[in-house]
Amino acid sequence: MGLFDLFFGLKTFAHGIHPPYHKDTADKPIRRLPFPPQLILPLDQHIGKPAIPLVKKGQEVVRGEPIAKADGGFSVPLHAPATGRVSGIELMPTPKGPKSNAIIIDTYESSTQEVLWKQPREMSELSPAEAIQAIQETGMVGLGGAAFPSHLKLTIPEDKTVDTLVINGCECEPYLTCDHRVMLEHPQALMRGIRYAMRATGTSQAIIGVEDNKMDAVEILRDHLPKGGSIRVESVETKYPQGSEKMLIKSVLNREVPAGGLPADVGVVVNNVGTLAGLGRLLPEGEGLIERVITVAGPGIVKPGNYLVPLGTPIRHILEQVGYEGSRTEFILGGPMMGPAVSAMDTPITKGTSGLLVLNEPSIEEESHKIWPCIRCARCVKACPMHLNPSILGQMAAKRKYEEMAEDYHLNDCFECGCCSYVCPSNIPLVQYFRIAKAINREQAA
Amino acid sequence: MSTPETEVMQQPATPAGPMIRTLMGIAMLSGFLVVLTYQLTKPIIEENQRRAIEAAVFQVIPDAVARKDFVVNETGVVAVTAENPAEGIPIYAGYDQEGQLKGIAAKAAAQGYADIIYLLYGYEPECQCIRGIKVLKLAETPGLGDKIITDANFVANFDALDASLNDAGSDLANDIVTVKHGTKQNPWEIDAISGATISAKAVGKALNLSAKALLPKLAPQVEKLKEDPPRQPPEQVEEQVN
Amino acid sequence: MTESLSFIFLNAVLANNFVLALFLGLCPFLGVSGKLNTALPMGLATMFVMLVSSVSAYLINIVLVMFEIEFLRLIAYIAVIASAVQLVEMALKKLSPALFRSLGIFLPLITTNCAILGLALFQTFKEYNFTQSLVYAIGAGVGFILAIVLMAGLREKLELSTMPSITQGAAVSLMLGGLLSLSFMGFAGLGG
Amino acid sequence: MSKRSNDSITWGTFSEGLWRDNPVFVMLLGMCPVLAVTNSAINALAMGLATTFVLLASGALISLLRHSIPKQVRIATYIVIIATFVTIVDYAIQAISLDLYNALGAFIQLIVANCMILGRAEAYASRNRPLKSFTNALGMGAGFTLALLCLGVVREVLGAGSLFGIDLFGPRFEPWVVMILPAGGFIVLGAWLLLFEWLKQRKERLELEAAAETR
Amino acid sequence: MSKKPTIELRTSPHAHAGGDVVRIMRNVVYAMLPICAFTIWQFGLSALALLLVVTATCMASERLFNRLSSQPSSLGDWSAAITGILLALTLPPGFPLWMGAVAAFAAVALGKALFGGLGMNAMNPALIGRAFVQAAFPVAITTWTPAFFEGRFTSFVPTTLTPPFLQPPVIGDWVTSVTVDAFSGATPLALQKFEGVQMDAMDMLLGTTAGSAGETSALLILICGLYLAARRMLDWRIPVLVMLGAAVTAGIFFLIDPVKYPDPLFVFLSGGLMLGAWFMASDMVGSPVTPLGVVIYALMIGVLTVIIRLFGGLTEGVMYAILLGNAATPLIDQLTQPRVFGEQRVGK
Repeated sequence: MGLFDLFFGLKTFAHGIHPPYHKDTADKPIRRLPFPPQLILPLDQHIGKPAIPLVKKGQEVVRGEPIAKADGGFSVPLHAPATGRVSGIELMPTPKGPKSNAIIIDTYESSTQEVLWKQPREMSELSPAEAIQAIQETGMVGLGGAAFPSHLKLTIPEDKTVDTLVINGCECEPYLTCDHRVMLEHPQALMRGIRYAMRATGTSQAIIGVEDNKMDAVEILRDHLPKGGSIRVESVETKYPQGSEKMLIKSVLNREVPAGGLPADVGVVVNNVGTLAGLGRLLPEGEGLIERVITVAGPGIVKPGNYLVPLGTPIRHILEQVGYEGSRTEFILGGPMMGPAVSAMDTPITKGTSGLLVLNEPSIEEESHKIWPCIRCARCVKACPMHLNPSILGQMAAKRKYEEMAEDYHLNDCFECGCCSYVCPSNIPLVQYFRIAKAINREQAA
Repeated sequence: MSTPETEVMQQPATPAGPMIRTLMGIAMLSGFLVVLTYQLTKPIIEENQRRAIEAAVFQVIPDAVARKDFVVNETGVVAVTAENPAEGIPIYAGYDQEGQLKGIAAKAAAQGYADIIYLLYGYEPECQCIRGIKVLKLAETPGLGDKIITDANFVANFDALDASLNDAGSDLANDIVTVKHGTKQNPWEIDAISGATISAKAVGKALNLSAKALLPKLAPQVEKLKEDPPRQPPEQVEEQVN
Repeated sequence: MTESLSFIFLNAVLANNFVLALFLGLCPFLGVSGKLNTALPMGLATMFVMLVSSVSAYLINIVLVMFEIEFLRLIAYIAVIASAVQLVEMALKKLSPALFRSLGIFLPLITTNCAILGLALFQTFKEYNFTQSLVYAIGAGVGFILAIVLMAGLREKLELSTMPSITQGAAVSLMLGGLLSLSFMGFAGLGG
Repeated sequence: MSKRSNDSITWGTFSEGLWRDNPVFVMLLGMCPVLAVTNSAINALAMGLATTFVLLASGALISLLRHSIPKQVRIATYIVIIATFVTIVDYAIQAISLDLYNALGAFIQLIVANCMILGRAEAYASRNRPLKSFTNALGMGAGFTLALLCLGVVREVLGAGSLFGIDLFGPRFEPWVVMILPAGGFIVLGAWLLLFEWLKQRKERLELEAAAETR
Repeated sequence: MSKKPTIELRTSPHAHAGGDVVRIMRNVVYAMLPICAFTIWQFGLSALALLLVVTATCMASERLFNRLSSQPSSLGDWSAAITGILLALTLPPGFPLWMGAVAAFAAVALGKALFGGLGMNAMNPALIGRAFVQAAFPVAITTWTPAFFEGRFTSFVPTTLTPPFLQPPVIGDWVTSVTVDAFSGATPLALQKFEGVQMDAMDMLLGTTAGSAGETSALLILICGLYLAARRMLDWRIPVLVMLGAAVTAGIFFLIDPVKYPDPLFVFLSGGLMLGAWFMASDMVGSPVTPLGVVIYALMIGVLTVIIRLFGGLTEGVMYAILLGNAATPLIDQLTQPRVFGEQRVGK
């Protein structure tokens, strides 16, 4: 990247890919969709221990009320996204794949759906530890897709010192525009969230990294920056996976997170713009996370746009509202590069769902090619942002040499961004191989 | 030879006495067998080698039927006998039935295409020319490099290849060189083989090197070779061409 | 003909590579070339033994010639080489037990590695002097390492391939040896 | 295994080396002479016979002396014995034909390093009666010679258009020189192994099918 | 909404850059077609027959091995056709057809089928075929025909139609009968090496010299190669670095002794360097995948080529240099694994 940097002054990382971006919904303001008749709220919408339900079947809940509590420090609570009645706690499909326990709420159609449960507080009076506690109470998780509990992310390990808060406004996945819209429409909330996060982590500077295909967002954010220069906005190259933590840190700070390490190892903590904007709005009100912005897009969607939906909304409801077409369709929760495809229309939107993508025939056809043997074209090697060697990893995976893959070829550094599969002319499902390999290695280690 | 240590440990130690006795016995037995074979085969092998050398010598020196071995060194030309081995460049003098010196055979070698080519060539003092070559060892590509043996056109180069000395007698008058096929003009040039240029060039290089080293020393002493020709010409060996 | 040292070296490494052109040392070449991290130490060990036995053979030959007992040459050489290997084995055990464990089974194999004996015999036949013998031994060793390491790389690659079942095993190793041998033919005449 | 059956000499004692445990094709032993001298059938035959002689003589001698050789020095003893017989063969061939000797070069002396011979000495001759060792060595030697011939014949016929020096196809035949080059040795042996592997797998498949049908 | 659509379920990523192996292969064939056309124009019927026979044999052998290993036909990936065309382009135009067929069979059998087909081969199959016949038929493969000889479109070079397993006839008389000026039967490389005669750069650029069927016109090969590089069907770094390695090595020797050694431009334009660099060294299967590995590999080929040309017994070294490069590729790949993101620079 050195030379490129010198000539063009672009902030970026090495390798990566440039898929078509399809950011067609970037100019669609955030709109609220009607409430669905039923909400499905899995108890494990975050990474960590599932929440423990506080409600029973038949119990009435009001919008904003906690319905599940955090199971210890590695968990977050869950709040009722709508006023209604708990109709059961059952196993339901989730975006993660396997079914898991979910609280099902039948919403009251006649309700005004106002947030009735809140505990406003004065944020400036809280100590960092109290702030962390408050953040956990909101049930906030990383809204960029990882769904890692935010209070944990903002807790700095005792042996580390952190100097910079990096705010991830890249949104490098094609189609997705929800973060873009949040930056455009809620800059004040974002700035507030950034200040809370800086206080909680004790960092002195904050950098908002935004891809340079969202210059309007960059300008609006710059207009709202507080005086003093502790927060600044950097535009970075539009490239996938710019939104990956490690890549973004490399781009804006030129620091490399060590293999197997955390951003804190290089003095950085990263948060998504959506997350911090959410905290900025929720914390002073003492509310819980009950709804989020998602991008509904893709060639199969009739009315694409950015919609504010209550958590637990089944995708069936959303699709009924926006309309979809195609005789062969594929529903993807999240972006096309990393988002999982789901088969059940009952699958709900969860805290980590940033988009609903519907692909239909032409785009499906395009990618359903025959798998050829690896011809060692090295495109994957040139694409891998982690500088791995997917070519040899793929060949080893086909021979089930999973342990050697991890030992000799850094399999565990792969974060499944999908660049290798995207560029592979032989259509080898490399990422899928690596997921399996990692899963088997984990299983054997356990 | 290594004996796996574990095995040694498990074995009760054999007393040194029998061990040495066995080894001595075996050594004596093999020594006896080898010496016996050596003694038995030695005369036959020597006879074989003599025939091989003579066959080669007589091939490169036309009309020769007898040979005598010499070496060329600082002191000049020295006859080699079983009693009097001498150091130097070995040469073989060839004589006809009347005991006339017909030519001198010497070895030459140069790097060919695959490995070193070893030659024996016959030099005739009278015409100051090379009258024949025989390839002793060749690892060239069969069908290509071995044309230096089979190609009649190439072999014809050595009917009379000029190797005369300059006036001072210190060097060849003209270097023996291999020239491109079809361009031979002078008697000291070798017409190459099309397609096997490297092997053909190696022959020229070998002859040139050897002749340069040998002939200036040999020429003044040719008369010495004519003294005392072998008394009893050995039996005819033409049939033994290998 | 006196051969230049560079020629002796290059010839032994490339054009007349001990393994690929002279077929010497095939047992370890086929047996120990499956993995790079055993092939290289094996090559290095072989090269070391080659050096030791080349020097010993040179000295022994002087003695043999002195007493005119050349007919005992073979017996003497093989005895010397066997002891040399024994020494290397003992030294290795002392100096690097880890390496010894990975190489232990191969070291006795070096004794019956014809490359070692072949080297000793060839240098005698070619009437090399001491320096030439030494260079020849180094060349042969480097050539052996080159061949076995290239082979190991190729075989590690092949392990990942979907070979037809009948070509797995020794046959394909031999074929690879043939292809390497074909490739090394390009070096014929180099250094002359 | 009973003492009796262990001692008796059967057809298997001989044929083991010829086919089932063929030193070249199955056990991949003694590859160096196998490839180096098989560029003509006559060289292959000579090498095969020379090796067989060493195998027989050393096998018989070691078997005779097997009780009087202490374990600690057995390998050294074997090597000395083998080297002795190799030296004898070396001189014998020189005496028989210098041309043959030159063609085989150092590879006669390299018989010493043929792992097959030492292997047989260690694994068989040192544990069996002389006559039995002798029979087994004869089989091994025959198997070795057969394998050498397999290679030598193919390589000479293709590479020189002749067999045992007799021209087969007339002067216009274009020889495939590669066959008598080192690369050809590797490739022909590889091809033989492939052929045997293919036959073996085919046989297994047919047996499997036959078994399936009878069931 | 009334009709029930099928729901597809696949794993991410759900987007693909497009383009596949077949398209790459097909483009390589397209890129070679002008070279084929040129060689046919230059050497006439014999070159055409050689191209057809070699390519057809390659494809037939591929099919045969498919069938032997009970695999579906792999002719569709065009790789057998590429092997065939490339192989034909590296042979002398008057090469006997039966020997061409042997080369093609050896290429597919030894170079490809043995290892499990496309992508698995260790070395470039076309070059394996070429090396095999170079070793098997050393005379025929160094028998050259003059370019643009008379009557090339109506009659074959006499050697072309040699009956199987027989020696090709000697063509000296035929050559003198069809050429006006004396054809020496030598390629530019041989002329330089053995006679010290350096051919005109323009002739070699345009391809009016003798040589293998497809290697004569450096310019045409360059253009076709650039087409592929522009379409990103080959890694431009390989040919460029091969030529750089060759030019620098040649340049060093030229500076040492300009009389004895040819100048770098000659090294560039003569022999198979251009064809080898653009169409064979750049073969993805046989070249390293790591960025540093590619550099080492390409430079090694360039340097080795010149070394073999200048000091070896052969006139041309590209083929062997590439084969050795291929052979060393697994090693190079292993030794040049890129530094993984976040891996500490020191310590490992």
